[in-house]
Amino acid sequence: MRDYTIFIPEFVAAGGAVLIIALELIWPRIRRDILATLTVLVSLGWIGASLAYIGMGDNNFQGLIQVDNFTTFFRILAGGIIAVVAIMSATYMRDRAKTASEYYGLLLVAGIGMVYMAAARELITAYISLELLSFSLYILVGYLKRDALSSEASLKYILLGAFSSAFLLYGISLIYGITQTTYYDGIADALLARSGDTDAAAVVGFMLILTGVGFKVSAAPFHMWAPDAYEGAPIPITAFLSTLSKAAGFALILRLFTSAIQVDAVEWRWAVALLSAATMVVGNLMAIQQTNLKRLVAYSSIGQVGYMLVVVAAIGYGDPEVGRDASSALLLHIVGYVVSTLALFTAITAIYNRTGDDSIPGLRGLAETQPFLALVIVVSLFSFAGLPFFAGFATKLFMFQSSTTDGLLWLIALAVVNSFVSLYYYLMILRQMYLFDPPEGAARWRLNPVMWCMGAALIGATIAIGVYPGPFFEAAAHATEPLYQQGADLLVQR
Amino acid sequence: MVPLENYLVLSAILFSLGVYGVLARRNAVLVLMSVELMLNAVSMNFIAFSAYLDPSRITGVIFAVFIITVAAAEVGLALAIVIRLFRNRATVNVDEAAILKW
Amino acid sequence: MATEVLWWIFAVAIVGVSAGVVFSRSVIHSAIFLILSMVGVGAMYLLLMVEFLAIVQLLIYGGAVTVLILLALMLTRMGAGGAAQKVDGPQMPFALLAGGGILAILVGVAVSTSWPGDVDDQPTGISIELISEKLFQDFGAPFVIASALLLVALVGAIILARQEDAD
Amino acid sequence: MTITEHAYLLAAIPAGMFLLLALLGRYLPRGGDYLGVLATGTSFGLMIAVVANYVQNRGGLGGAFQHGLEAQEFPAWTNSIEWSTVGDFVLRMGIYVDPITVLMLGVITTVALMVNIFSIGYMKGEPRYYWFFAVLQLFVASMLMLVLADNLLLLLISWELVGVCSFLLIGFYWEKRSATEAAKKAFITTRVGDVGLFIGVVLLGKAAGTFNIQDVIHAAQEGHIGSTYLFVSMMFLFLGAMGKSAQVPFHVWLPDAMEGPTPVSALIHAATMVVAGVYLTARMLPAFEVAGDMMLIITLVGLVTALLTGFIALAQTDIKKVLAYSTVGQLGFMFVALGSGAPEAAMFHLMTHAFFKALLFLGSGSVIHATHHHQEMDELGGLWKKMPITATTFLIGSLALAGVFPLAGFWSKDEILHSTLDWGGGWAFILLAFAAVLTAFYTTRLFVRTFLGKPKDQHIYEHTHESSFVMTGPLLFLCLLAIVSGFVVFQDVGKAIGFPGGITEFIFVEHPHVFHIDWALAGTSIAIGVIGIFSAGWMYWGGSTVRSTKLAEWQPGLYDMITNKFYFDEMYQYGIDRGLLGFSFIVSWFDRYVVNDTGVDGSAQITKYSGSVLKYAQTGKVPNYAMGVAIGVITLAVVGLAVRG
Amino acid sequence: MDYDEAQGYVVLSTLCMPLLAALIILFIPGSKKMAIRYVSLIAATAMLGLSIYIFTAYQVAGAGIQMELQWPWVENVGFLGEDGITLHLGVDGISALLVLLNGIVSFAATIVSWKIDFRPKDFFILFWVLVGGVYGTFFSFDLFFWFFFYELAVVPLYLLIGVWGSTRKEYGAMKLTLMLVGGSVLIWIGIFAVFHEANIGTFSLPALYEAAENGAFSTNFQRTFFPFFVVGCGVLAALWPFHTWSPDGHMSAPTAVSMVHAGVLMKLGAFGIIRLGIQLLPEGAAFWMPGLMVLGVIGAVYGATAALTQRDFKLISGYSSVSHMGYVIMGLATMNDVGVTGAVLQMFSHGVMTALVFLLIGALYDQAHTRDLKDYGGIAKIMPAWVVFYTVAGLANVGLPGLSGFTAEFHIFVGTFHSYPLFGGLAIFAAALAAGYMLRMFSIVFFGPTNPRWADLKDLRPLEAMGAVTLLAAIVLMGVWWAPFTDRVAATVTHLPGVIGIA
Repeated sequence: MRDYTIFIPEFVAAGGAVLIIALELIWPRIRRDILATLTVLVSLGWIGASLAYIGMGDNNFQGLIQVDNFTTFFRILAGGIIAVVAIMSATYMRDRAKTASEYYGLLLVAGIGMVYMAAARELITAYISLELLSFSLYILVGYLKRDALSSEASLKYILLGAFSSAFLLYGISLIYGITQTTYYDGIADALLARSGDTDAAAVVGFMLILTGVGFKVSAAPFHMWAPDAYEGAPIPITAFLSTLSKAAGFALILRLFTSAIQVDAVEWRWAVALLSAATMVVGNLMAIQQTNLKRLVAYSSIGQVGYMLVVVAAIGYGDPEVGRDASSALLLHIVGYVVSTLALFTAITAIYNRTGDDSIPGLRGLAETQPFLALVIVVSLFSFAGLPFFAGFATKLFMFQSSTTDGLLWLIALAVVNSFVSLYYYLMILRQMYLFDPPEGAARWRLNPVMWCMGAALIGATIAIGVYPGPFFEAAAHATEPLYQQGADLLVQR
Repeated sequence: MVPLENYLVLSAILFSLGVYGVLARRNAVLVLMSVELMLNAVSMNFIAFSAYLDPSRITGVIFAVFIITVAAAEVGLALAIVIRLFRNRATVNVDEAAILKW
Repeated sequence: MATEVLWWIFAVAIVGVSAGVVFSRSVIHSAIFLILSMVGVGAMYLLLMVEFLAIVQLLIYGGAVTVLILLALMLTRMGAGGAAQKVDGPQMPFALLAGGGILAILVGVAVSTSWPGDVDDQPTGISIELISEKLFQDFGAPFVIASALLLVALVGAIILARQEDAD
Repeated sequence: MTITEHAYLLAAIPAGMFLLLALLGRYLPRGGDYLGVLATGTSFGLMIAVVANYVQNRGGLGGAFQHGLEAQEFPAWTNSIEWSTVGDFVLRMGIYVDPITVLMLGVITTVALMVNIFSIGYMKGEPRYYWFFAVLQLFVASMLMLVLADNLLLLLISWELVGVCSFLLIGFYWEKRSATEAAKKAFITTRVGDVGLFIGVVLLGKAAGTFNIQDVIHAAQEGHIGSTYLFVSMMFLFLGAMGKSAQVPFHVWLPDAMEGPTPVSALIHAATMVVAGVYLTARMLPAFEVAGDMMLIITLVGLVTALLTGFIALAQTDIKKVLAYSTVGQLGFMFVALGSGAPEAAMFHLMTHAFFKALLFLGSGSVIHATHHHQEMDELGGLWKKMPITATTFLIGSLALAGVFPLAGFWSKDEILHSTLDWGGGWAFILLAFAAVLTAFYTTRLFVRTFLGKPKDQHIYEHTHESSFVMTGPLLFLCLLAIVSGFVVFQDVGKAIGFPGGITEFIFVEHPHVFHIDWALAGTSIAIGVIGIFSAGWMYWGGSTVRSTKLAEWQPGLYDMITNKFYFDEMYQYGIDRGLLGFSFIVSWFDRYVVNDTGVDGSAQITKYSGSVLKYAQTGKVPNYAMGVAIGVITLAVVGLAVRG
Repeated sequence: MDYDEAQGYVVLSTLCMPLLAALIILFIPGSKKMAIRYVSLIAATAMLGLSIYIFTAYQVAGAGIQMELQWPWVENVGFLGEDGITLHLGVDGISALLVLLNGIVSFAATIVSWKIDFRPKDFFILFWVLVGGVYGTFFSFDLFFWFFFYELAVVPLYLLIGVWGSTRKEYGAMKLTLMLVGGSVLIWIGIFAVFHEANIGTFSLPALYEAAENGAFSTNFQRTFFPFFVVGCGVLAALWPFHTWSPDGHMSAPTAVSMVHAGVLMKLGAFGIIRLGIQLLPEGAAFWMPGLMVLGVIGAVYGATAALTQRDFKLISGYSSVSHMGYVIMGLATMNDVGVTGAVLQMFSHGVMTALVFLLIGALYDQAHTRDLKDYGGIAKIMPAWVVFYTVAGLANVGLPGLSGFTAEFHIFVGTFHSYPLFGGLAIFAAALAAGYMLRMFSIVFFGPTNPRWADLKDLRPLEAMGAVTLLAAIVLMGVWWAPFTDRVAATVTHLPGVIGIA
């Protein structure tokens, strides 16, 4: 059944992207702010269009693409992230790039890539969507053409991205060899029926797939591109990378790991747990050493990936109920993490626009010169660290709690210890802002009202999730429902 | 008759050579070429699987088509970035493109 | 029988030229070896009786991609000083180990697994009609996304490689 | 309802006065000293009422007093309320009045009143005048509460409170470093004993299931408490008594406590607080008796103290220090009596000692006041002419202390000597008698060198004058008591003042001891006094120290020991400096460098360090990163295949 | 709305008061310093009143949780079942006393913070968040909110110490925060384990207690996870050897923070040991308590010993806190009603007296800018009132009867001697040593010749005196008439699982 109506939101987005690019071609002197505003409008339209699909039944496109609550969740997330990043970028890109239309267009395209990663129920579609997202990101990371760092970051990203894609594809080919299909459901059926002779191919296939998706979400030891890419990228793109790209990776993982290869969890779950442990340890230990804010956030987000992978491991270790609960908690956590990260980057962008300095010592005395931004940074960092009042506390607690299974308690403990280590470097940032006086001659400055409002809204959301997580959690639970409805039969068989 | 394993082994060799190339070579373009080699190996894998095991649905062949497409696009984009880097830094040596570290 | 002999000839050749790609001292030689490798793989596709893919391989890889690579090599050619640089990085020995490790794993997997459905132990010819049907009917959606992907790559290549006043 | 049931009022009134004076004293004219006198005076009056009430009721028991009454027939008033409850652990607070209490009330209120009056003169013009009186009231209140307490907990509370008052008053002249140090020393030394007491109280309370003193004693007597357990807990209890009563080896604080104003020395460090240990031991004596060898220990402690401090007192040159050591020695006498199972003798001596020692202290205070704070015997001498009243009363006090017939000290000391004979036979008697000789000796030395002979410092001598009546009045009153209070030992005297049987029968319950003079013993006592007095007189008459110097040359080692107080202070100082403070430094060092720097900071450093090592993997080079991916893939795959088998 | 529910709203408003104050101050411009102070003062006074009300209104006869208020928060979603997370407020006898403590100490701390002139807005916001966290922990009967507030109380400390502190403040603040959060990490792990093991999909503590009673937690489980709670909470309670944040943290912290921190926050740790350790995992408690007793004794003696040779006021108080919290640990470890009651009393007692000590140290330091004992001498002449207060606080510290310290230590030692006589005997050395370090300080600082350098020092100012009097009143009240305190505490303590009665 080819029901093209389920793509309407992406038509909106893609159309918007084309429109934005075309506008600048037609009218090269158009104000960049208008492009940003347009992007925001398009993403809002995208969200609006997506809302119509909430709770709609079976919206399957040829078994390839499934538009359900899960997809809708990521549509809304994508739209939201893009809107915020676009606002963030307005001033930043105006000052630094000659043309901006492609930039905004690519943001939208990347969002589309993410949505289809979440929606795909077939490996080719998932792979192509993943590459769509990746390509957009490669370009966006290197968008500051005359900035050597930007180009270097982009090069590293694309070379390593392609390298890891090859591994992913090889893994997929092995799985294909065993199952002769690329549909998730088909893979699941075939894996369920497979004989023991195919174990070697299955195991190596899973590991290679894990490598590929691990690279996308920057799990150690596949994480090494991330800090460099984050540091070299334009600041809003760093925000974009650490939110949308990670969320997309987990969208793909959730879809794939809860259905297609869930049945063979015993083969890969230990590896996920191992990756999770390595990732959180590496991310947090390395973050301690950083002096550049973006780089620090990169490592900290690697640490966060480690925590999120706990859920994936739990999907492997627990029964379907644990998997469902953990997945919904993961979605909730992603929301909290995204909101906090965006808040942090709103502040960093605003500061960078003002001072041109993205090092941690550059924040010196921020509490004096721009207390609001200091507050925004504190809120987001504390949210990362999982301190109460802020999203991270509730979401992390829910995430770990729902992932607690007998076999994984050690990992949970490690995760909690790691989030404690992370507090150290967050406090180092706080120290610069609050404990030190601003550098000589630094005066109090006013913040662009748009940025102010956005910062306020984001920390408002962070606090709302932290204090009253109920509705968000419910939404997340609704979003994960379809994952387990479809896989239910399989799970029973397993 | 040529058994399936032959193709798979050949593909594995190609893939490994590609891996070696990525790890060993310093020229960004050569690294890219090594990646192409790896993707080629994967395509061959898919097609071999498709031809031997799945001739009716041929999903592997389709996948190979997409891989070739993506690979081509990737090369184009990557080369643009290499050229970009060359303009900025006058080097295509990946070991020298290491300002971002630690 | 003839197929087998052909196969072995091609196989050895492909391995040889591919090794040339990664071991050659000269960048240009590597590029030429790459073309040869692509062509060899295309020939393999013929042996697998997937003619369409063989053609695609030749056209896209053998033609477009390598030309692009050669172009890039020329654009980024070093001055006289650059040529003296070593081609391999310092971790070359480890790269050999890693490549060998991966080879061992993949070969082991390929050999040790008994692939399900491998009944008659020979490839079945795949017609171009079937491919087009599958590609445009069953996998239309990824096809559309792939087109978007190409567009993105195009746009990206243009904006990144475009000469600007400051360059 | 009788006044005795409300005897807590005795304590409550001074306590209230303390609050008043402490808060408002500085705004009152003359610092409210009259209020202090008023409060203690009221307590004194109430004491009279309590005694009267007690005597009346006791008289009412059978109309005429008979010897050999059973214990329970001696009236004792109790009055208590429930204080707190934790589960089944109920605490009651209340008072218990029996003869010992009555005696203690009498001693405390009398001396306190005298000291209060005396202080008006003595402390005149001192800074913080009101504060002195305030703390004095608090002390009186706590001390009265201590003797009234019907349970060990309240006793412990009061016990510590008197300690604090002592601390505050010793350190009254806190501008002087020595006073501060002395206060600290007093508090900490007694605190060590107090901790013992605390343990003892808790242990006894645990074993008896109650803190009520009578119940505890009962439990001990009935054998409800295991013998070792009882011995240990009574030992701890006795530690507290030793600390408070400055028995060897806790005696070091009392001489130093003389840094406090002299009225304080008279009240706290002679008459009342320091006898708390004696009181406690007497109060708990039935339990001590059944607690293994406790009685022997008590005797030995008393004997050692009496002898040791007797020797030390020989060589002291500070008037007050001589008196202080004498006090310690006399307390030793009392403990010997207690150890000999004669609490009535101990309490009797406690009473007479309180009067004549308070007299002596106040007398010395009068001297010190008159000479503007000169209290070294080497600077005084020949004061008799200048201050006759002080000298006369001091002489009588000295004679009483030396045990001269028929002054108070004679009777009580005689009783103690008697009790040792009854109990342990010869050795304790001989040693104690020797200590008594020493007492007579140093007392005489003190008097001779201070009041007789020629003035050693003419300047001081000339500025000396007799004290005012507010100071001499209490001297005279106490002098009177020092003369007559010994007579209460006679049954007839007792009958005349309301308690037939004399003090010895009044005091104790279980083994009423009928007083009759043993003339042989009395003769010995008299001889002891005479020997001591005359040998001292021979040595020091006319202010000469020639003979004593010769003595010192003859036995320099012994002389050194004595002048250096047997090196107790030095030993303690060494122990504290090298032992305790050394240990403290070690602990501090350990805390800083091992627990904190190594344990806490160290783990942080390790974390940071591992980060700094790890970060060099992030070389910035694509091939290295790719190598990371490759290694990851290989590891995962190999492990995966291996796990799978 | 019945009576108990109405009471519940009292509890709720007590909890909201500090958070509301923080919110109001957030919207007052930083330049309006007086407004900020007055808002704080009003809030503090109201909290004091409410706390006293809660303490007095607690019905001794009722024993259990009173003044309950229960609002569903998140339920029937994900892993959370019925009553998954509820805002379940209430007090029991233990928390009633600690709430009172918090009211008193935060009131005193607020009025001594009056003089803070450097960014008072930020200070008070953080301060009220801290106080709110403390209240929340005491009130919460839901594990989620318990932990929420627990962390909330710990976190503002970093900035409070780091910005407004003194002497190596960055180091002290960082160490303190990390150690405390490190402790809460263990609690967190314990919470995961307990929730998972109980498997009833709720964070509600009463429900979990019931589950524990019904044997939801196996003996092995209890023995494994009890240490997580105890060490986790123990860090905050300065459990040896996790105490080193205490001396350094106190040395660096500003007056008000030292007061609240030493006064109330440390109690949170001990409170946690009761709430999570003893109540949730009684078998684990029974198994581990002897070990805890050893640590408590070591802490008590060790702290007192280390305090003996310190030269900094605050270090002395820091180490003495270690010693006193050692008593608390001992009291808890006795597992008999008197001992545990004593421990709770000691929490209160140590709270008020340490708060008073820190208040006084702050009052001196603000003028003199040195805390080295050797710099002082004869202060009694210049600051008599200060010395009187300090002396009383110090004597309470020593355990002088008539002051709160004695009441608490008495109960603790009765309990300890009942269950572990030998340890009681060892630990009591700390009491003797306490006299040593306190009097040493008295004699060096207060007495002796007056250093003319300090001739201009002012005595306590009226506000400080007011705070000091409030605390002093609590010290004396508890020391003299402790029945109101023991009644409430004992009513709850005797019903704790595993706590035996002393007959």
